[in-house]
Amino acid sequence: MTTLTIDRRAEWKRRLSFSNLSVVYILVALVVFFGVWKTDLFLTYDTFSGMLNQNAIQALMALSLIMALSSGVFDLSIGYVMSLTSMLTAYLVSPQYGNLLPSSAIAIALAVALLAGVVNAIVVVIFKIDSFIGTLATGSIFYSAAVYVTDNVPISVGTSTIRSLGSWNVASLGAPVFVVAVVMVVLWYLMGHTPTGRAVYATGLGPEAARLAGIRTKRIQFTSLLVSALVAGVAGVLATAKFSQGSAGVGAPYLIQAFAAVFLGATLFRGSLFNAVGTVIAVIMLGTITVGLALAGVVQQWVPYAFQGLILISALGLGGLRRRPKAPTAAEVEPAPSAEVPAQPDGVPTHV
Amino acid sequence: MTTLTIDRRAEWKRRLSFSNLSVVYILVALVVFFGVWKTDLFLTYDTFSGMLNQNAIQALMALSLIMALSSGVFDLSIGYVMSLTSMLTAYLVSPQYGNLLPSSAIAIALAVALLAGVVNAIVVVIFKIDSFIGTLATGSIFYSAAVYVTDNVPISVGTSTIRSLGSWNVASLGAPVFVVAVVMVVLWYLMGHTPTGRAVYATGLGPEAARLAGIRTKRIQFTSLLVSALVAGVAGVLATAKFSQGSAGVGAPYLIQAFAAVFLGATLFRGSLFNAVGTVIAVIMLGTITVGLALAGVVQQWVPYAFQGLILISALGLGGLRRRPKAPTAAEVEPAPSAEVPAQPDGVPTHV
Amino acid sequence: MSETTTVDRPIEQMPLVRIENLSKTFPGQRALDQVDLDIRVGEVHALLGQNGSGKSTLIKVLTGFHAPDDGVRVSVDGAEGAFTRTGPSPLDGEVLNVRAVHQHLGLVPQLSVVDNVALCTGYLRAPGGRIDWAAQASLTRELLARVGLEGLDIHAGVDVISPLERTQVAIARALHGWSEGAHGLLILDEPTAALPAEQAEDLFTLVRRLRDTGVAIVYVSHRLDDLVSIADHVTVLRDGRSVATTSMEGLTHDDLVGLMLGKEAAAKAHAVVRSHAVEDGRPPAVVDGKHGRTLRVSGLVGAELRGLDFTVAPGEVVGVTGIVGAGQDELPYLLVGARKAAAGTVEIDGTTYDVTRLDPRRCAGLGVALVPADRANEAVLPQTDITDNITLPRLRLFSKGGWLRRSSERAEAVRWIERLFIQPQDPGKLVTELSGGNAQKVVLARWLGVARNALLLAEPTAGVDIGAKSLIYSHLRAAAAEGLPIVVCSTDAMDLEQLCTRVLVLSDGRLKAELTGADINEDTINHAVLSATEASA
Amino acid sequence: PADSKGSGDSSSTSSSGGDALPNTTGQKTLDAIEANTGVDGAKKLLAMWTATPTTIGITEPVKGKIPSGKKIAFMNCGVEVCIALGKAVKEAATVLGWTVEDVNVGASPDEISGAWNRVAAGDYDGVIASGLPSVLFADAVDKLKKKGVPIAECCVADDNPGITAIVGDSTVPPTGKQYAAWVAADSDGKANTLWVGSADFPIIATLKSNFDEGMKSWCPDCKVADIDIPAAEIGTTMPTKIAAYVRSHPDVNYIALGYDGFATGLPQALQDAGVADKVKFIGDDALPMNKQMVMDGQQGASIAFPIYEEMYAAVDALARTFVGESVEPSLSMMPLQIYTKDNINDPSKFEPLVPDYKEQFMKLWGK
Ligand SMILES: Nc1ncnc2c1ncn2[C@@H]1O[C@H](COP(=O)(O)OP(=O)(O)OP(=O)(O)O)[C@@H](O)[C@H]1O
Ligand SMILES: Nc1ncnc2c1ncn2[C@@H]1O[C@H](COP(=O)(O)OP(=O)(O)OP(=O)(O)O)[C@@H](O)[C@H]1O
Ligand SMILES: O[C@@H]1[C@@H](O)[C@H](O)OC[C@H]1O
Ligand SMILES: [Mg+2]
Ligand SMILES: [Mg+2]
Repeated sequence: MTTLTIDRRAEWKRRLSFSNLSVVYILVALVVFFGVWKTDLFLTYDTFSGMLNQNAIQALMALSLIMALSSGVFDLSIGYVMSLTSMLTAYLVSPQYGNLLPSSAIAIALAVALLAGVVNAIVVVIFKIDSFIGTLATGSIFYSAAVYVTDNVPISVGTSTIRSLGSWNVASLGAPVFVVAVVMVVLWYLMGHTPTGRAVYATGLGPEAARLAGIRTKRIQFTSLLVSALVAGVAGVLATAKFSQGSAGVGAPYLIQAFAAVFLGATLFRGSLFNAVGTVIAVIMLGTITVGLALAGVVQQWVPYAFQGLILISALGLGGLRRRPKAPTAAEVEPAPSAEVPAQPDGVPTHV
Repeated sequence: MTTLTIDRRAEWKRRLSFSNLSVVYILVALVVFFGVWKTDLFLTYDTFSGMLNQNAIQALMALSLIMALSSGVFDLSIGYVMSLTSMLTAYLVSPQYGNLLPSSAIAIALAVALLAGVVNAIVVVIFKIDSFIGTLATGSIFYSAAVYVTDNVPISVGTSTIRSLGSWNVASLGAPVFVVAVVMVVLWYLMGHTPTGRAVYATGLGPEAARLAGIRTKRIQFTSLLVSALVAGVAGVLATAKFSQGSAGVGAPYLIQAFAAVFLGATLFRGSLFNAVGTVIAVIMLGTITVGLALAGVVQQWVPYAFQGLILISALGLGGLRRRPKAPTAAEVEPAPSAEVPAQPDGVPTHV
Repeated sequence: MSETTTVDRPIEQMPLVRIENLSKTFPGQRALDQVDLDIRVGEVHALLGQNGSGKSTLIKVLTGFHAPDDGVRVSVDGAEGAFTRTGPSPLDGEVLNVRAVHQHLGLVPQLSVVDNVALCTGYLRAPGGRIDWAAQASLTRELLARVGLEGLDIHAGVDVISPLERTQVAIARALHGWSEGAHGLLILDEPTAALPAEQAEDLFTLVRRLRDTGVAIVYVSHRLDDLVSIADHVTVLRDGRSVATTSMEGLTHDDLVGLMLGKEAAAKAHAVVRSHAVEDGRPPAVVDGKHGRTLRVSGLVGAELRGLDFTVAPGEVVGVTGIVGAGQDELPYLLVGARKAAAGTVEIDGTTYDVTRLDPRRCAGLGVALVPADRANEAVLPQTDITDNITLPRLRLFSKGGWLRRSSERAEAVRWIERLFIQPQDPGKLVTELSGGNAQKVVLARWLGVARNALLLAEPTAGVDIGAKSLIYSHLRAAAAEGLPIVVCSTDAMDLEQLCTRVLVLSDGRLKAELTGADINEDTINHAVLSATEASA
Repeated sequence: PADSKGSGDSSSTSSSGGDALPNTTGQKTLDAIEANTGVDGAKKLLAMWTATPTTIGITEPVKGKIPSGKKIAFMNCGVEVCIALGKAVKEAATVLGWTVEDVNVGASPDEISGAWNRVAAGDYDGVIASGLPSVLFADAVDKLKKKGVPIAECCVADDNPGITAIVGDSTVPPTGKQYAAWVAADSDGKANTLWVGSADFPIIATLKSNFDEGMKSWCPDCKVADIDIPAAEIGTTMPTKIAAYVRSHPDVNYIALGYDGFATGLPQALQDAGVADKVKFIGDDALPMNKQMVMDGQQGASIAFPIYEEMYAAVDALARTFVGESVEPSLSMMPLQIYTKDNINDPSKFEPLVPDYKEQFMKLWGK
């Protein structure tokens, strides 16, 4: 019993340690900092709900990456998948063009997002093109498609009832916040508490070992790329609903922050594994910097960038993620015909 | 003797094979394609020199990545290093601000670029923060610094004599083209034909094996990050000379194409190793798409993106780069604190 | 395995798994060539063959990792099946349970022990499909206890546990789910490569017990004595062909060598291996006393070592052994500064150095070479060829005026390929496409080229076949004969017996015994390790 | 219908009771700006600018016979505004029997200079461009000048002598005043305005200084603060920052956006921050998005961009060059209008401000 208590205590100490929770501690520090600096402004429900609303789409974009990165593939095309579905949704609901019901438009847009995922999966998993460059290439194609719709002119949703989805809210929290919550919980459950999730991690961390253990790594990477495209597609639909317009440029700006948040989130909880809850916390932490500084009246343009850079480095340096969960290529899973065994025979040493 | 001849023939066959030279063949195909389509416009010295001039800075940015990627680190900050040196150079030569001689301004700007490289190296090699996210963070800081100079207002070089560097040319080829040629040759020699280059590749391919083989992997990664920042800094200086102004936004647009070109270039010649000549050819190939379509009068905005995406996929799918030279993290080089060895400057050098 | 066809033989004699005409072609190489294999219930079926003969490839086909060439016929329990898919084993299913310990263990680094076990055994679910982590944890502990591993932090990543623990985890997870009378196939590919003798014995006991409950077992090892003690049948592979299948009844160690290498080659290997194992006939300490290159270590303290002093005279081969973690595994790394020593000095070629200030680079410059234990991660450079791997620490020697001269590098590689019989004899062959034994020879070549004043080896023959072993031994002896001090840190008693003039036995980081002369034989060494360990426990 | 609505409304907003000023261009407009001071003055001006303008600004006909068959390059930056400009150029060119080729200028400085250099090497008779400072392609401008190819630009401040005409330049100062008139009038002289600029659009600085002048005249007690935000943050953190600024400065009740594109995501950000009801915003260029926002009540007002009139003016400038006349008339002030809820016709696209602009130009061109 005593040892059990001690174990528990040690376990809690580890769980609550700075290196396990650096981002959370930094978030708390930021909240305290801005809270003390601008108490009335900062410590309000408005700030809280505004923060969630403002960062929901960014969070969704970050969440879209979790499965793919965990399974060992980069998906750099998500920004353009978002643009494409945003354009498409607007096009389809706009009285001027498609004039469809929002539900049909959304269904079609998400089907196209899935199709984009299939293209990615074919390029990366079937053609075995390195995911980093491969999804850069497909992204270019998706962007092209988004531009094609109306030659890069943004499309207003006009009077479409999709607007009501954009303005719908509960306790000032809009639809995207709830979508993020759902996606986060699903990913948390799937990745952390189901065999499928564990197989995804195994695929990314040790593709050959995973395959030796009977995991269908190709199928997992294939599916992961569908998921990233689908979630990015949902982000595109929500962006169109929220902003009442679709545009080809809407997605790209989310990409870098999405990667920053996912990697930052991986420092949390699960020892350098990409995870949903950590990712959302990271998005909120990064969002807090922007909002906090702005509320505090800091208008110098350079400040938020410097702040964000320094906070990222502190969180990563003091926190856990020194080693990036490596995202090797699909090719390492199913090597190119010329060398059927991966270059790196095995992560695990054979002998002492 | 007979076997030797046969071997040579096989060797040449391998060397000239599509999978070894896909990008070159595609480049040739593009030139023929556009050459036939728009003979008078396309097959001219003007097109040729214009192509080189227009892609020189892009090529430089791509070349800046070669050593870092080969040694196993991402440098995502190069775009912002370029912005920073561009702003600084303009600030320093501008009669309105620094009013320095171009030579002094360039020296200072490049020193700052090196300093940026040192910051990257400290974050990645000393703090052991994953390079992907670490250089995203430092990039944010460098951008902040670029914005800081004049609060994001572009700076004209005014009457500074740096303009003459910008307009200097030989046979219509501007200074950046010659700089690219020099950097390419240096990198070709260094990476392909010296012990140092071999040590850089070894560091990227098998960091622990390289370390045990007496290669100073940390120092190599450190130096590689200095080189990437320095070359990006040169690009910034040249951009300011060429455009007679510095701006904080100048660097970012080059980043993605730089990565695309380096990865594409790795399909050429050296069995999936990043290399200088392949990279420059890849930049030219990508540039040919833009210029060719423009000369052919294709104005639909979506076309070049679709074209580029498809060509990238073909080049990669048909060519060699299925397996990306993996870019592990600095942490993988120096696995555990217990195995740490202080840098030993006084060792008897066996190599490098 | 949908259709059942009746076979004209009585069920009892029918093999559990029958494979016919199995071939596997890699681009440019046929790794398996029309192999036939019968695996019967209740037997341990050994696969024997040199490095690169196709053993692991055969296993990877059986477990679904590789798809075989067309033309193979397979039947399970008399029912015809097909190798139609890769992924989970094509044999695995309702009829048959297939579990394997793969040659490189097949663990996923960074994932926890719990996960690594569950990936193989399947996860236990709580209602609702959620993983029952608590049950999974107790199952894991239970399985680990069966292989004698208790008190391990099962939530730790397998990349931070010791190599021995990793092997135990890999074995433990393969032992799950074999109930009495279970129809199953257990495949073990060099499971004892990282196991000390004692642990290996325990494993044999477990394997025998499983065999007796009706599990069919396929067993691969280069430790021929293991096979003698555990196998019932043996299939010998040579260059991807099965050249013999026979009962183990009455076969000796030497018979196995003969089967494996062919008569002529066996005789040669035998001669080399046994050349100096004459009762008292240890090789002289100094053959060529030209240089007084004594290696003198004093006060060496590391993470495990707690103070060690020893001297290796020129031409002497000193073995250092103990159980895993006793200190012999970190010793060579400390000496070249690859891991940080807390204190200690080493005298190299007459000069004394502070060990805490050494690093691998400096040591290479001083002519002190370390052949590391973990070939895949510490030695071999992926995506590069044999030449690159051999010349890596000495590139300066092959450059002139700043240019690396590929031709002289190649010449050097060819020299070593010929000296060590590296196969294939192509200096441009990618090193990751070599079999384990040949890769090890490449690594040895790299470091023999560096070692002017001392050669340190960690587990130099792990996973290396007997033929290659004999070659490695003879080269090490030749190096010693030229006056090189050599330290062999190994848990393989055969290495020590064959190579060493003196063996230091460590326990708990301290020197516990020193064996010399006739005491240097496998039995005495194993015994000394055991008693030293027990004494300090 | 919009026209009648607009003019009808303007008289009623005009609380000063004076006669409604006609929405004209040129010196008359400048005089009106000069003459009307104080809040009442602002209201008069607002009434004037919400009415439909009637003249294109250019009055002097082209004397010579404009040659047909000219080949013009339009440097298309690819964003919404540029695409609309391109359409207007084509429409105008068709009237004169010219052809227009779109040239993609791209985004990075190298792409831009590459595109210009290709045009300089091509066989174009004239070039029309928008919004790009010529420092990026000074060499191409030199080449074009040497070849005698005229260049007409809009929407940019540039002093390169190689550029033949910068149309609409004289329209920028009164445009800055339009902001001030609306803010002063709409707030009844009680505005506390946040000006949102971005150094990435140099023209905004001119708008700002004229806004300041206007505020001094029409609302001397009103407060003005400003922030600058990089253009790269449009649609991402820019709206968040603006909303946070408004929250942290509770007195702010007006926002003036240096460019209407900054409104991307702004209504939602203001909503999210709980300040949507206490602040109104105005911007310049009236992108379809903004017109929709104005109609939806999310944006207070939007200053129209006379895209058609300005591109016709650019063509006009080239025409005058071809017949050897001065381009001075083409540089006249363009028509001005402020869109509010009541005078927007079709929010889905850019529209001409002057209903019979085409006829007016055709008359100048002798067509
Ligand atoms: N993926 C692959 N691609 C190409 N060649 C391969 C591949 N895997 C194995 N080989 C080759 O097939 C042959 C058989 O290799 P295998 O690993 O089966 O040998 P092994 O008998 O297990 O050897 P060892 O005793 O060293 O483990 C070797 O020549 C090896 O180089
Ligand atoms: N990947 C894992 N491998 C092994 N054990 C695990 C793993 N994840 C969780 N556990 C164990 O299962 C128990 C529950 O852990 P878990 O993290 O799921 O807690 P939780 O309350 O569900 O928290 P969370 O909100 O993160 O899911 C703990 O004892 C933990 O050690
Ligand atoms: O009138 C135009 C104005 O609306 C736009 O914003 O800038 C250019 C001007 O010519
Ligand atoms: Mg948990
Ligand atoms: Mg094997």
